[in-house]
Amino acid sequence: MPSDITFYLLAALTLAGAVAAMSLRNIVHCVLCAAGAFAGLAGIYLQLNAEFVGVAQLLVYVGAVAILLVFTILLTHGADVKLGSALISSGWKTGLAISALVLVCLVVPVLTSPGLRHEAASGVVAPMMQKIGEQLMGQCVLPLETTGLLLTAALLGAVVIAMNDKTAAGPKTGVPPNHEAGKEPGLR
Amino acid sequence: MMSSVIKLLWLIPVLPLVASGVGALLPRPRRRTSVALALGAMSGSLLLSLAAFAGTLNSGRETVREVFNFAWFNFGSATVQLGWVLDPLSAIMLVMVTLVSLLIFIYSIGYMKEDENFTRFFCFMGLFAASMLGIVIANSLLLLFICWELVGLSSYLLIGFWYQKPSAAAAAKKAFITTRIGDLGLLLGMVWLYSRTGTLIFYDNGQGCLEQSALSHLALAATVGGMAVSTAISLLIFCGAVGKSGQLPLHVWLPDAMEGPTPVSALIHAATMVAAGVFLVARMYPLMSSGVNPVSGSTALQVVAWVGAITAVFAASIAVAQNDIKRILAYSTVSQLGYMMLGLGVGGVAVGMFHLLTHAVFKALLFMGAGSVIHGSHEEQDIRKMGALKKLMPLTFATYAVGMMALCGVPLFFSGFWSKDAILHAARHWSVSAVPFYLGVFGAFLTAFYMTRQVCYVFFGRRPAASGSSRHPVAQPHESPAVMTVPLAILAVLAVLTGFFGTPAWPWFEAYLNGGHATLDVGNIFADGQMGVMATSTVVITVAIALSGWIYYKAAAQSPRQTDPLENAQPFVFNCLRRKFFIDELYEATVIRLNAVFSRFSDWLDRKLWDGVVRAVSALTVLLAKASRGTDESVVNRGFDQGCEGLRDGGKVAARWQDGQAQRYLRVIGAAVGLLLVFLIWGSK
Amino acid sequence: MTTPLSHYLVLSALLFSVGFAGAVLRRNVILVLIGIELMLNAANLNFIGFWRYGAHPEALTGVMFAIFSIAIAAAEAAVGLALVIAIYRHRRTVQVDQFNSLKG
Amino acid sequence: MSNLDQVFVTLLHWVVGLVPASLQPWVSTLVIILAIMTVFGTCFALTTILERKILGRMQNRYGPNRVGPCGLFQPVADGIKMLTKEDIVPFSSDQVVHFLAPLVLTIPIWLAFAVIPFGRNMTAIDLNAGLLFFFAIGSASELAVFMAGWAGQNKYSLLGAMRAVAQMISYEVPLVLAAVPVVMLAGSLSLNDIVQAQSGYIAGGLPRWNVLTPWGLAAFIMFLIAATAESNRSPFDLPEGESEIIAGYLTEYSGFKYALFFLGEYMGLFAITSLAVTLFLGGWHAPLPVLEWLPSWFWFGLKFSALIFGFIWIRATLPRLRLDQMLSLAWKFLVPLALLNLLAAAVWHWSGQCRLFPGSMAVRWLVCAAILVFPGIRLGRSLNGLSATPRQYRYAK
Repeated sequence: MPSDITFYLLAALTLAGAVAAMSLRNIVHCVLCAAGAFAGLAGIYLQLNAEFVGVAQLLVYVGAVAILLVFTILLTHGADVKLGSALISSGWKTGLAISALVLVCLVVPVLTSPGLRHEAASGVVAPMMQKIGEQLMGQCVLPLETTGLLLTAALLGAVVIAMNDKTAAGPKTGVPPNHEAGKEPGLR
Repeated sequence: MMSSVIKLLWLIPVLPLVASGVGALLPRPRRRTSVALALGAMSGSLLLSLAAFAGTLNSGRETVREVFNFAWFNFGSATVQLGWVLDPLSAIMLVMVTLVSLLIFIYSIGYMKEDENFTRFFCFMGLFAASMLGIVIANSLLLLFICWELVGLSSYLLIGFWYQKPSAAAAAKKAFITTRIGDLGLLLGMVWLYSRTGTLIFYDNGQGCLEQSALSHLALAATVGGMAVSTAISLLIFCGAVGKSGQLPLHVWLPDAMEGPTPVSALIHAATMVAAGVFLVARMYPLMSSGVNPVSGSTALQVVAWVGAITAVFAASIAVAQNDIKRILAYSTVSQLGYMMLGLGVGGVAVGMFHLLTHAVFKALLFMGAGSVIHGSHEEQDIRKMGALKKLMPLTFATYAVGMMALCGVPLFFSGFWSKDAILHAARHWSVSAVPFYLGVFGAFLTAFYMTRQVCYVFFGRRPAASGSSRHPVAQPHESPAVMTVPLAILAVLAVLTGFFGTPAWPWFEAYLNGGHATLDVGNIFADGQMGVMATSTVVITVAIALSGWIYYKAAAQSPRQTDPLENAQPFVFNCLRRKFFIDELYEATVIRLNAVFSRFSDWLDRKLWDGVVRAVSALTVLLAKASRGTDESVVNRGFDQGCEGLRDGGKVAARWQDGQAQRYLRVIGAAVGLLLVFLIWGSK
Repeated sequence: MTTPLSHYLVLSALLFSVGFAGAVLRRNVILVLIGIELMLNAANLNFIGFWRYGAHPEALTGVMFAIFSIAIAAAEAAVGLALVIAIYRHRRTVQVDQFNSLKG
Repeated sequence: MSNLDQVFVTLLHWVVGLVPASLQPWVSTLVIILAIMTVFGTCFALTTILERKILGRMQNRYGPNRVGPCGLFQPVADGIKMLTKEDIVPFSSDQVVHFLAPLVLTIPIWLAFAVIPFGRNMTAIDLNAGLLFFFAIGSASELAVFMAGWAGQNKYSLLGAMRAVAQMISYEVPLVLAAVPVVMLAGSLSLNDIVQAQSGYIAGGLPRWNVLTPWGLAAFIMFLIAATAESNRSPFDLPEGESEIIAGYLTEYSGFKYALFFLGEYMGLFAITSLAVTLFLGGWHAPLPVLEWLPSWFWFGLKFSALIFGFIWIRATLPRLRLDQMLSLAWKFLVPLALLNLLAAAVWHWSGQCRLFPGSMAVRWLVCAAILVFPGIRLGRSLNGLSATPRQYRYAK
């Protein structure tokens, strides 16, 4: 019984966060609501006994992505959005209609399809972490390695793209070239 | 020795040719060099001719003939050959032409002294002599034809020597064109002959066209009209002779040719060129005489005879009514040529050629005499204005008298008598008909008549009072200088001597020509009717001289010359004769007008028809061009532009969807996914 | 009675459509990225849902898939945001509408 | 002895027993929560006063001794002061975020305590991914710090927040990497298992604590450095940097919210220290077999307070680091060394199996130590190189 309540609670939290993230005017609030939604989702994963995924979700989304979003907002002055500028892009009616269409396409089959099993699986596999570790190193070792490679590439790429080119800025900023400020993005 | 001469034979025509060529390059003032050149060349040729003549003389064998042929050029399989021949006929002609030319050259030095175109005169005379000699030695009808044309050209140049005078220019043109008409016949004959026999060489050891094999072949072949091919060809060739020698239909140019200077008339229109026609007939005699019945001579020879007889009488009658001293001599030449043709026609080559030789000598003499008379009386040519020159120009009168008597055929001493007698004799015995004989006799009568008239008017009687012409103050006529009178004297002597070669008593000339041996036999004179013929001619001539002398001696005596007594007697006939039977007007009316009409018609044709056609074609092309531009403009360009326009609009429409709005793309994807799902889930049920 | 799978699926559909609507409608590019993240999470939720209620929970495929998708989503977010910063530096704007230089 | 050790556990069961079955799970969690909060709450209070007293003593002065005997009631005074002070919220600030910031900071920290084994069977929730849970919760605090800095809408607080976030992110990596060898050797992410792995004694004398292994010692040192940075203390307290940017992201807070931040900070410290204890100092195991009779939680508490004293000691001695020094230390010294440590741990683990010759244990120790020491010196010297370059000052435009 408690699980139902927690599920509804978490679901409500997540949905509220998501809707808020998409509709608030102040972008920082949006990001925070999004972080809330991600946390809610992590909770749902935990509730579904997928601890590792839940914790990973927490660690990745709430910890890293949210911070990244916030940094981007600060870097791009997105925060001080001019008042009066349209919140939603023009022609939002069609957009809403399409998303409604998508919603209907997803929900209706779920509700009507008979084949869904409604009862939870029997006892959860005990040593979940152990199993995941074996899977990672066993069957999915290739994806693991490629993901590692991908993450490194993404990291370097992001840094290169986002780095304001010192050369263009010229020596006047006085920052010694070899004194790379690490992750601390140049504030401007 | 004989063969060596034949090799040098070609030098005879070439020497004067070279002289005239070099003379042509000389500037006008170099008079002496041109004369020297001309005389030197002529004397060289004379010497060579004498050598050649000597060569032919002492052979004594049967008719001797030296031939030298060479291939001029070849085209395809056929080759064109030229060559020259040395036989009695050409030898005697060579001597005659070179001798007479030399004498006339000397005479013209004096006569042309005042003329400023002196060098040009001698250049043309050299050209003429060369081409005449070329005709004589030619062994090929082609070479003969080439020289024939050159002779025509030089006659044109010499007649039109004083081209400032329009009448001289007109006369030159008239001479050239008329002879050209005759040459057309000659050309056709030549071509026909070549096509038939395949060669134009006369004597080519058997192969020549005048040799028996070709002649027999020609005689047998018949033309369309049934006439033998040989006859047709010879008639065509005779046309050339008619043109050149001024026979009846084509004689009109000869009297007008008197416009040229007198030495020219003497050389060309008396002795040589006009004789070329007769020589041609003589050269082609084997062809001409290869008729069906050898007795009466072939039809061609009959034609020659008749034409000759008629021309003789016709020309003689006109000469009676002429007042210009040179025109009288011109018409006498025409009639004497008629006699030669008659001689050839009835008597054969020897008779004709003998008269040709004698005539050349005394006619040259007469012309040069007339020349010195004109020279003396300061360019006065009308005999009615002359008179009493007997005492003023005694030498000229003497030589002129000898010439007159030779021409009239005064018996015994004068060459004319013997040569004319031979012709009349031959005519007398002509089997075909006796008419030519009577025509001949009547011609002789007329000849004697007009010559006496001329002499009376010119030398006897009294000079008309003070007829001084405007330019010169009245100057007494004076004797010509020695350079002119010496040739006169020489010719006078020759006029007498040449007669004795062909007398019946000692027919050397005929023997020489026919290759036989002449024996002196006075008895011949009385043989087969010779005596009769001689007697009739003597009577006729004496009657004519007496009559003419009687009439005109009185007429000449009256100082203001009245009209011609004959005119008083028969005004219509006399006028008709004086107007030359209106032949010129006849030609004018017929041929020339026809020509004018034809030219006008062709002009109209060209202007209207062809020009029209050309203009039509150009208009058509312009139209075509316009049409193609029109279609190109409208159909192609506009059509193409339309197509591009459509394409660009389509592109614009498509571009509108590609506006870089990421969210629009996302919507599209969403919609597509939705529809896809809908289709997959419910569509497939 | 544990909550039926359909609830989870409905929740994920809702999440997905909200994310999609956000991505489609909002003008600020950062919010578009957040929308995309939401959509990804909705997909993960489905994975885990089906793994949990699937026939073979021991197969762990759902979980593995979710793990890797989270990792990649993180990389994607990083690069996306770097791009946004770069674009901002050149265009001084984060409005998605203005990023239309690749217009056709 | 076991009952002393399990005194709290039995207490818990007794309380839970009072409640009807249906509510029992709820009640047990509530009791545990209450227990943790009270224990660490008092610990917070004590630490504030102790820290100030020890700092004073180290700086050759007494420290607060007015309130209560030797100043023991100073925390109460502070607490009252905090509560009574007016809670000023700047006008232009972002009300919601301003209010939420302290909450978002402290709540995850309390959650972190759920997985730590205080004693034998004294773990709130025994997640088998406990360590990972702990780190996930730790990472949430950065967001809170940012919210705090952002809410004030003033340049200084934002600057401070940025520095804090950068520092925490930079040091999270070495923190996790330092913990990885422990997990590798223990074979499990669950903290109980890790503690279990450190039980037992070598030759009856030395306990099998990770800290006594070469890689363990290095990892422990790195963990401590990262931990101080993670909790914004002493050498790494750039965010508050009193002298430069007033109170960093805390400038806009006063009254109770400031107290909460303060609480959150100390709770972060306690959580990290307790994790260090469980990972490296053998959790609640006694150092010697002889001392086994003392209760497990006693040992945990002893080690815990020892570490706290260490932190305070460090705070008293080391000067503040510059921003670039701090970051380069993280990225150019700690991270490479941590990665190397992985290698050393692998060698240690592999060489553990082969007992070729008697002295193998000592040789093994030396080899692993060598792997770490020489590169460490090399990296350290390179760090010095950095500071050797003349510092170029960037003047405000």
